[in-house]
Amino acid sequence: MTLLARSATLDDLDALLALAQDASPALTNLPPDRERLAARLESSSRAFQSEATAPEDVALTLVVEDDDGEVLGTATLKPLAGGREVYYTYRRETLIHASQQLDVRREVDILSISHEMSHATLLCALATRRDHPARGEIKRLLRAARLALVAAVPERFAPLLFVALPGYQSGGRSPFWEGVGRHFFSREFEEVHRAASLGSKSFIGEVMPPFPLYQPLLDDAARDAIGRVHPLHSEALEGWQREGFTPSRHVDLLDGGPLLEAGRDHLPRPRRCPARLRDQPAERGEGEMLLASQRDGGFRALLSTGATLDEQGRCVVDAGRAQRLGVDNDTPLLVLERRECAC
Amino acid sequence: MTLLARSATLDDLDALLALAQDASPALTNLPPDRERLAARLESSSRAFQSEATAPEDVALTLVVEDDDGEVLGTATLKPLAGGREVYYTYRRETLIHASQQLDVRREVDILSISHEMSHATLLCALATRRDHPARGEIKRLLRAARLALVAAVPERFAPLLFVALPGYQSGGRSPFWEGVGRHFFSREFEEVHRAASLGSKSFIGEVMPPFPLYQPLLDDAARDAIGRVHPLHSEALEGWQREGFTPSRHVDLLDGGPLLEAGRDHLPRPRRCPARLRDQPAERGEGEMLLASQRDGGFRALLSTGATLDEQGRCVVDAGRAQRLGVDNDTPLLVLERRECAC
Amino acid sequence: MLIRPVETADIDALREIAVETGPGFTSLPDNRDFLADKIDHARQSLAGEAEDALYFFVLEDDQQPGERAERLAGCCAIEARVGLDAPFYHYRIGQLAHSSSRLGLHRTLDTLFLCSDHTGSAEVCSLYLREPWRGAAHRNSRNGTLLSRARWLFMAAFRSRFPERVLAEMRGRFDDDGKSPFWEALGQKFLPIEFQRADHLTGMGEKSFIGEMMPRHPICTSFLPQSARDCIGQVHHQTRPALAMLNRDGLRFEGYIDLFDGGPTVEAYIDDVHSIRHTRSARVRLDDSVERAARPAWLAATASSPTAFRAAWLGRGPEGDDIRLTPEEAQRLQVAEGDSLRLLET
Amino acid sequence: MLIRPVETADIDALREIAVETGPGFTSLPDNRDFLADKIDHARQSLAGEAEDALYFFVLEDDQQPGERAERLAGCCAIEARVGLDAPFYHYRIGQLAHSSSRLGLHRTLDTLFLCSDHTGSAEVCSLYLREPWRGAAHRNSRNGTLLSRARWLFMAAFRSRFPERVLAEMRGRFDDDGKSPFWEALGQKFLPIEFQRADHLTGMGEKSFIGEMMPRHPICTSFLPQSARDCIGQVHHQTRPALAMLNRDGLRFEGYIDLFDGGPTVEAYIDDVHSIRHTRSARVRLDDSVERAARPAWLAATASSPTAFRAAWLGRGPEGDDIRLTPEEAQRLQVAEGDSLRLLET
Repeated sequence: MTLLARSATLDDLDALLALAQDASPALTNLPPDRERLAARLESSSRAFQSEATAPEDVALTLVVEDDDGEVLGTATLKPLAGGREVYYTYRRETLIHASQQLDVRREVDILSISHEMSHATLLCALATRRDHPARGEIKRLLRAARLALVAAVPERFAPLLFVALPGYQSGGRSPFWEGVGRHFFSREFEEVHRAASLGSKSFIGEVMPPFPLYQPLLDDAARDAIGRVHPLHSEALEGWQREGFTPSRHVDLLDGGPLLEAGRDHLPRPRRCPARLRDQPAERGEGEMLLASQRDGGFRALLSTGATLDEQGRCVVDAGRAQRLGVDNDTPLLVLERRECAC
Repeated sequence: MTLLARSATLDDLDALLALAQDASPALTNLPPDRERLAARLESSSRAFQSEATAPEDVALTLVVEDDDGEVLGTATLKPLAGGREVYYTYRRETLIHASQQLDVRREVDILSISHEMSHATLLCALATRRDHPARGEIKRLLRAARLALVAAVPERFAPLLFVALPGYQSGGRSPFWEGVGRHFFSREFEEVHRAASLGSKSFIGEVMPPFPLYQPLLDDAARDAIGRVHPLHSEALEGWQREGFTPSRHVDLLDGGPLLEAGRDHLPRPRRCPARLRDQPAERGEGEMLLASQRDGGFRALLSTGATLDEQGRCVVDAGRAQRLGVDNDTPLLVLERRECAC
Repeated sequence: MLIRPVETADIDALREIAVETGPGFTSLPDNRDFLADKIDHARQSLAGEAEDALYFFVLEDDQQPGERAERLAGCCAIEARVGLDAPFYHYRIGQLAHSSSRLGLHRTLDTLFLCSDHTGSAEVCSLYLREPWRGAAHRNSRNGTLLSRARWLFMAAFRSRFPERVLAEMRGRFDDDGKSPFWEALGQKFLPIEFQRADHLTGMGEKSFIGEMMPRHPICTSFLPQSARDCIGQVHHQTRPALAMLNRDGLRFEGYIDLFDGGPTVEAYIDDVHSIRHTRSARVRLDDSVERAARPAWLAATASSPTAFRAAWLGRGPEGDDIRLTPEEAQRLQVAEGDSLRLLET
Repeated sequence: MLIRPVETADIDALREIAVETGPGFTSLPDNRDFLADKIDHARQSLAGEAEDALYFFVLEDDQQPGERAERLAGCCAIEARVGLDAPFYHYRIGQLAHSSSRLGLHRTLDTLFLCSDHTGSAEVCSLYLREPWRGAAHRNSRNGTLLSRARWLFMAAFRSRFPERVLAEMRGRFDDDGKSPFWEALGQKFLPIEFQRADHLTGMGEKSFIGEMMPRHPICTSFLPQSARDCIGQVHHQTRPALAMLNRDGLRFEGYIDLFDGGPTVEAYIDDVHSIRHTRSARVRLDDSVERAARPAWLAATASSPTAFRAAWLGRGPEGDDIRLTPEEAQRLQVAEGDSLRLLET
């Protein structure tokens, strides 16, 4: 079976809605709301077809399908995380309290409410069919395909990319929320989460105090949860780290989950070379490659261990994969050699 | 004349004091105080001789001398800008004020007091003989030599390097100070500057409010001075930019001058190769190189346009320069090809 | 002249007042629905004891013939507890220490803090006297004093309906061109709207834009231009008599100012308000032989029930525990022989 | 029993008091040089009108024979204007709005702000009554009341030496182990020293560490554990009688608490303090026939000059403008026939 990531279209609406309804914990950026998802798919398709040369406030959505065209997963890129709104985070900072009189110097950790990430590109809304045996592979492809899209049209994304992973939970509760957000919102986590996922987030600026929080004043459970990932997402954390993402100073405002970041311009650069089809399925080679094609306002990508470059610099690809990518002999392909990042 | 940058010793005390007294505006990190300078030279010499493998709270001082050994300039590296203290700056941030009710979104620029730079490496205290015809060359060498030292022993410096340039002044006054600092200190700029240059800066934490300043509430002159360099230092600004430094979010707390930063690990890496002496002075070649030697706990560096690498990978250097660098045939040299940075 | 609770039928008269007062009178916008709701709310407040009760009174010229709208001379109100529905914002002027033994420096800087400290306090507000009942010709009727102090009698009579503290917001200083230097230096830098609109929205209780758009970090006043600093805690010249009257009642400026024009809030513990501390009760004795004094010196108010609240001037004070009323006075206040009245010499 | 200004010769007695009071009594550290300076400063304050004047009084048992140290029964003081030399810090409890129409959320959160709002206010402080003069046996001598209220008589007599407002800082709540839950939850997290040392340094006026080490950003109280929140504005059980007496004089808790133990500051406008409002003057008439009443009900104080300030109980009040004194009483107060006294019934 060959998994293919491709730009989503309105035809994927039912599948997307099913994925959204299936996600647990619910995803801020994938609300199970038919109308909102339909709007997202429409604007995404339009954006794929446009020739924008700067980050726009339009989410770009990919789906992954199997050989039969069945949609197994989805993920999205928001070129500007904040869009017209604000993307709030807590930024971990250290204050230095020093006293000549007492001859001491202490570092005091704080959490500062921050808008900085509003202008960065957010990779979000990753969901897969829960029961699918290839879930890990689907996610890996979605991670790689989004980075390939960024590498293909870097000018459409911000110099900084980030991903926000769900924060630590224990017994179904977020200790960070219990120790921080609840004080300000006096609402259940889910309710605020839902409000934050539907439209304007300006209410956060109204409700949260503008002052930083002193970490020494948080309860132990909340403090321990700062920047700690949800147990079910530790694999995703490792996956992103293998792609070269590193923990940032920022954590999620509501659940304290980590934000991982990477410089757009530090991503491996793709090679552009024409495809050369061959009939036989490829042998399983050494290095894995990501192959992507951009045609007719669509984006397609798949992982291949069999692809090689021939002496003319063409990318040798078997007919099956070529068909999935919608490429023929001499159609240009984007080729990214995959490597574990040593960062 | 060949200018040589070298690690300073206690013998340079008189020269250093003269440079400090001559500096205008006075340099925060080069107080014209004999005892303090003597202490700095002693600890700097010791540090050059030590084999530290991590950034230490000891300033490393270089001087530049001419063919006659006369000291014409100096500059310093503080591996940890804050040391035991705090290095305060204002950090430029943008708040987003958005209202659903009014359907508007405004970006509000603020200045936040920050300690972040305390852990970075500060390149500072650059001074030259005011009347010397080769002032520009001296400064260029001091910039290059400090970066060569960092490149030679990167583990002794922080991952982030920065330099703080004097802030804009007009008619001998700093409009940023007049519009900001004066409110909090109710003292003259020079007095506070002097206090800040002599020992503990913890008083700043006591006097400055912990809240950010709203830029829209500053007077025009103060706002215009944010991140703007002193007219006499625009050449230094360009010089650092050519070395790959870029303006950071931070500005000086007192005069609003810009902080330029560069990643230690993005500096050009030096090549290590043995010296090969030749008698004739070199022809003036194409590319400029910085040659440096580390011997007996000393560091020496000079700029050369004549040096080349031979087929054995040795650096060909004329006898005069070799002597200045204290190297013989086969003594290891650090060689850095100089290039204009395109960053 | 008679103070009584507003009635549903007062709506048109109230709207005329709203038109007269103009946009500067925040709490009485020229909006019929809003005013109708306000009257409803006031009627319900009298009946029940809603936490966010609004007690809204009108001054009626009962000597004047004609339409109700022609007899309504003014209005005044009490909000029982502000800030329960929508945030109630002020800037509070606090002192921050700026001190360093190293610099031999020790001083404090005045700093504005956005706060909601008065949440839950009572507010006396919405006082307006229409032009035909003002001026030298009406000096002896003391209509302004009646409007202002009748509220204290109401609060004294129904003390349990009010919290510990009361405040009044005073209109800030404006320059000769009708501009507020405080607004120009502060609010205008952050709000994409005109002063009048900001003021209007606030009056309508739509304040969420404040928390979203106004600076939420403290601001040192020394960063404001002198013209704006000169407005801090200062009142509009037309507001000086009202401020003086409140000061005489013991309300003081405690460092809270309006976000938009910098005008002062004056405040007191309700039990300390002079007009409340000095009210006393007396029993009505009807006596049509008593003379009316030239100058009204005693305020009288009914204390039986909030809905039946009436207040008016009397030309005389109590004798012992009794207060003698002419039948005409008794009728105005709707009291009978033996009823209890609250009295304040003023 | 007699209140008089402290004298240089009181130094040893004062040191004994400092030892007795222990480290908890911030303003009287056991440090001879500090106490000697304090006495000097107090003597100079009486003479001049220093801005940062300290008026320090002792209670002398003039019936008691023996050494001065054995006759000194207690002390009390007034600082004319706090915060002029070194910053005077408090946490102020303010309300911050947390409001969102989107969430249908509207509430306020109590928040602690580090401030120096009381800079320039007067402070009554350093009240201590030694053990041998306390308890049931001394109930009738009302020594505690004498120490507390004599200060108001001084302030009433020399009103121009004081500013608009006065405050008193009350010791906070401690648990059975002598620990302050407020300190444990807050101060201890930021200061690398023990409560006692922090308290001691503050008493010595060495407060720069507060601005350097304590959190300078506001803190929502809901982040503190319940045990610490329960201390906010609450007094040590031994301090309750002192608080009650200040409350009776009209001093109120207005939301300012101690940085370290969370104890309340109570405060008032000086002219509103009951004991000041109700003092009156009378002329001394010597009369050795008057009887001493069983219970002292009138406080008397000299009003001629600060250096000659004396206060003591009298068993009787004035008659008209006169107050009759026995020669013994007159001698205690060092007044003669025709001199003026300030009197307070209490």
